[in-house]
Amino acid sequence: MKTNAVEKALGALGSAQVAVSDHATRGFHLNVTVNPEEVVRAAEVLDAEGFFIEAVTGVDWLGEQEALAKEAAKKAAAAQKAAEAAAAETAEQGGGEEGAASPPEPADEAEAAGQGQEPAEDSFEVVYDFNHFQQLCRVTVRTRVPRSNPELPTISTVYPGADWHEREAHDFFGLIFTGHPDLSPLLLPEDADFHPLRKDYKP
Amino acid sequence: MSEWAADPSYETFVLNMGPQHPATHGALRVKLRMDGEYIVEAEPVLGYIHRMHEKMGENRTYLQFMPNTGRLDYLSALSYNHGYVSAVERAAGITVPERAEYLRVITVELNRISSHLLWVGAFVLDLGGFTPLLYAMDDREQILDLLERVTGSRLTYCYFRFGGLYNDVDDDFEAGARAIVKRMRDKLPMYHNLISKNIILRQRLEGVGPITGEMCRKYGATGPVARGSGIPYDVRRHEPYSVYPELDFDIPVYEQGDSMARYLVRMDEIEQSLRIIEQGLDKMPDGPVMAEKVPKIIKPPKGDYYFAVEAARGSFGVRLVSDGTNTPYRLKLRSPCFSNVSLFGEAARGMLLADAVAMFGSLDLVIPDIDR
Amino acid sequence: MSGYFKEIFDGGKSLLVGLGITFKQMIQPVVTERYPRTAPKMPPRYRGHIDLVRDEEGNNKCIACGMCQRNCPTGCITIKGEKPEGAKKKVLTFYRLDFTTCSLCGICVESCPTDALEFSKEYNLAGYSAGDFVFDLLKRCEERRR
Amino acid sequence: MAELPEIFRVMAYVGGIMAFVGLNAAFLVWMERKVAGHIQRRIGPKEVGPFGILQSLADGIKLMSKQLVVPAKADPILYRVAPALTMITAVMVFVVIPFGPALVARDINIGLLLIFAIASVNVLALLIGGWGSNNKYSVISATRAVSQNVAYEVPMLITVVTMVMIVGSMNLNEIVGQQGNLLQWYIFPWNGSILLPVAFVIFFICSLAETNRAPFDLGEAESELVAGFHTEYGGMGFGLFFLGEYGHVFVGCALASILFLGGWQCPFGWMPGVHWMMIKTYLLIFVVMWIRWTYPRTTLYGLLNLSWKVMVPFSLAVLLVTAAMLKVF
Repeated sequence: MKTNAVEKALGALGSAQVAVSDHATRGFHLNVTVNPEEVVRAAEVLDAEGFFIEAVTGVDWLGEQEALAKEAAKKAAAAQKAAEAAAAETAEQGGGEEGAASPPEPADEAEAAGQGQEPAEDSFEVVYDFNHFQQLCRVTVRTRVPRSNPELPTISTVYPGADWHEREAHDFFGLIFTGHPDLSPLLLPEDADFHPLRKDYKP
Repeated sequence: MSEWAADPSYETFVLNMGPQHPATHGALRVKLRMDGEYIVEAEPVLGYIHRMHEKMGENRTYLQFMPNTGRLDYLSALSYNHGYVSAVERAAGITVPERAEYLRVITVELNRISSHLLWVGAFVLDLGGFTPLLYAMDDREQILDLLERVTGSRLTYCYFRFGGLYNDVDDDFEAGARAIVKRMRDKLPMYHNLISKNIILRQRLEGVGPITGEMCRKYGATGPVARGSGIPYDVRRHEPYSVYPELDFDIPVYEQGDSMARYLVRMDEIEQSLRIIEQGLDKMPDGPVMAEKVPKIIKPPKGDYYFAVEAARGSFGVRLVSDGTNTPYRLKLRSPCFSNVSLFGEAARGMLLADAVAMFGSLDLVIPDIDR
Repeated sequence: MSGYFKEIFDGGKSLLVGLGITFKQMIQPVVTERYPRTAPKMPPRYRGHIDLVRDEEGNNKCIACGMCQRNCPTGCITIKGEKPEGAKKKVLTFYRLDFTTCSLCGICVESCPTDALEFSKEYNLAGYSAGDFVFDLLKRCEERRR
Repeated sequence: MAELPEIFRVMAYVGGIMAFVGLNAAFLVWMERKVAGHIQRRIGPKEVGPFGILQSLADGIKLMSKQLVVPAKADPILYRVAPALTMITAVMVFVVIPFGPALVARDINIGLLLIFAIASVNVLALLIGGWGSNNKYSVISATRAVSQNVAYEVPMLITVVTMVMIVGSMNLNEIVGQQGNLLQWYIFPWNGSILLPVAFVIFFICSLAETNRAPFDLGEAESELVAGFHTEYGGMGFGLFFLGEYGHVFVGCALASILFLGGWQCPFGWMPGVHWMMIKTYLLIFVVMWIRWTYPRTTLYGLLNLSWKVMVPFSLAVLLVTAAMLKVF
């Protein structure tokens, strides 16, 4: 089947983590995450396998890292409360075993880790959809690009069709595709400097 | 013929086809650098009818976004309803009763025939023949009347709901649909004699605007445009959804890749849709049209989902990123016409203006679907 | 050389066949529906702008709960209602529909708990200004009662 | 009563022709919309006057009431001359057309030559109009119209030469005079040469192309060139182009009926008269309209191929065969 042939080929890329997902529930067969620099390599591999470009788009994960950090902190706090309750309980029974002492430590590290360094930088997720005309195999290639400088190489050299998709992604998210022939606004007016699909976009 | 147009001393002029032009069927502008009547370089300019549906998707609940799907490609709005509804059903894990799926397929195929009919009329109008447009509109009117009796609207439908349909069909829907199938079957030979076999039209279309399979692959062109260039890709067969696997119909594919091939693909598709409707009407079971316990507020679990449907113009895909709340986190609408028109720049190089208009018509573009 | 004549002959034949078809169509009766003279009848499920349902005595069934106002994707419904003392349910005092932004999706009709809304069969809604399309459904409901 | 001086006769004919061209255009506008309507299973004009007769009058008034806008960068002289020129050529040609046995403005013995000399000036009007209005679409359509008319002038003249060879004179009245009843019409092969029906078909197709009608309306191709050479014209400028076009259509069909269908001759030979001429010409005009609403438009190269590769060889064949047959019989 085409999927495992592609899976091996994409696996060869340095940073690619290839995960097979169930088409019935998710809609795509292969879920590949690569580093931004590897995107052109991935496109070339898929081009060699005869895939056609379906869509290129972005997702703005603003506030994701904070949510993760808060979650981690909440989990840590819950774990710590549970540990104190366990310690109080053993204290009541008068048993003096040391066993109870151990659980609180992991809670502290998680907590310490939680507030220690400031949460990782938010990112855009750029999603490439490829599909195959003959065999049914939809491959979704994802990359994460930091919000501060959303730069990644263009694949319009491999797929000319992606030229417009990338211009549209640039319109909506401000993603800068290096090496793109003409990154002027496609759907927005010529002088548009706003990016509507960013979560922090205020009309 | 336009090699020597490359050196700057040779003077070419820029002709604006659009945004208000009879051949573009909507607000799409094509900047043509012309050398006499030959096109040196063509660049479609988009955005004249851009409404940012994807941002609307992010601040509306799942049900509230339903009317927007009918406004994308208003000629085959039911396919877009079907795509969006199925995507959310896949995300939320709702199963649709058999009867509802059959009714969805029948109304979508009726909508596909009405879209192809309007396209045939407008396409031959672009080539100068005025009369077939009126015959096509006359037949299309029957389909619109039938769908109006069922769904309540004629063009921008909002008939499907998550888990089924807004309401069941009335009892003379089946008789109406069968009458349409019979009427279309009698009328198709007339269209072929009047249009397909006409020598003037054949000379206008054969060999005009060749698109190779490789170009379709590089630009992601799907639907009749790809099937006209020898690529047997049809989402109904390739990625079966709804009840299409139980229906037996074949996919018309032509090898030549010129405007005539794309025209013949659409005409054959009308016949195939008639077959689907007939089989659908025969196999349609009774029963409920709405799944039982569909939650009032749809909150699909976190994660991203993709669902593709075969609209009249190609594969319409919905990429839904949900964060568990009642509004989508990100809603990407993959529109077929966007990719189909992106290959016009490369395909129209070196063509005559009249042939470029013929090829433009054969791509069957709906501009709101391109601009979203 | 024979291809040359054959092509001309086939071409000529296809042209004559085309003429035959248009002549046959010309003889058949005309299909135009003379709209101003014969008003078309709208099917029962036709989606005109929404209207308040009137029960037998002619007053509406609306309890001013605001469900339709909240669910409308384009926010074209504004409702005011108040609870007369003694009565359990609120009574509708003001119902404004801005039909210019309504997309006829039917979510309001669907989500109304007391089925107080239905689609009217109005289709010729020509007007000179956008104001003509802002309907006060309560007033319409009373007018129809008299 | 005494023979009135010549000036009255000329005045009467000039008035008659001007009135006829105006009325003919008005009638053809109404007829075209009715024919198009019924071919497309709709009614056509119905509201203005009984059966919509006054529709063309209403159009005329609308066109006249429109402001004559001259585009800023358009060439002032050429822009104004072009519509007048099409009208002039359309009207001048009527001088030699024999409507009835005695009903002809000036019976010149080189009537046919005069018609074709004036008709070819019409192309000049299209070119001037297209170039004068300084609009890219018009320039393209003007160049197309010129190459189209040149391409179709050649076969048309060759068929006319064969007709003159058969008849022996270019005087239109004489041509009609020699065609008595139905059997002597020149459309039938036994009247001159066996290829006469082919000559009629070629002549008819070329007259379509001459007047930019039906499948050859590349001059004003709506879907590509918006409105061709009369894109920049509004009001009576456009009206004159319209009148001119219908004038030329009438002349083309009148010529076809004179040369091949025996002008004002009656098929059964009893009282010939202007009514027969009208019936035949308007029947041919009906066919022109019928063709227009059936076929799509050809491309420029398709049109030129048709002319140089099919029309010209066939008309030459007709010429040679006729010459041979005239020599033999």
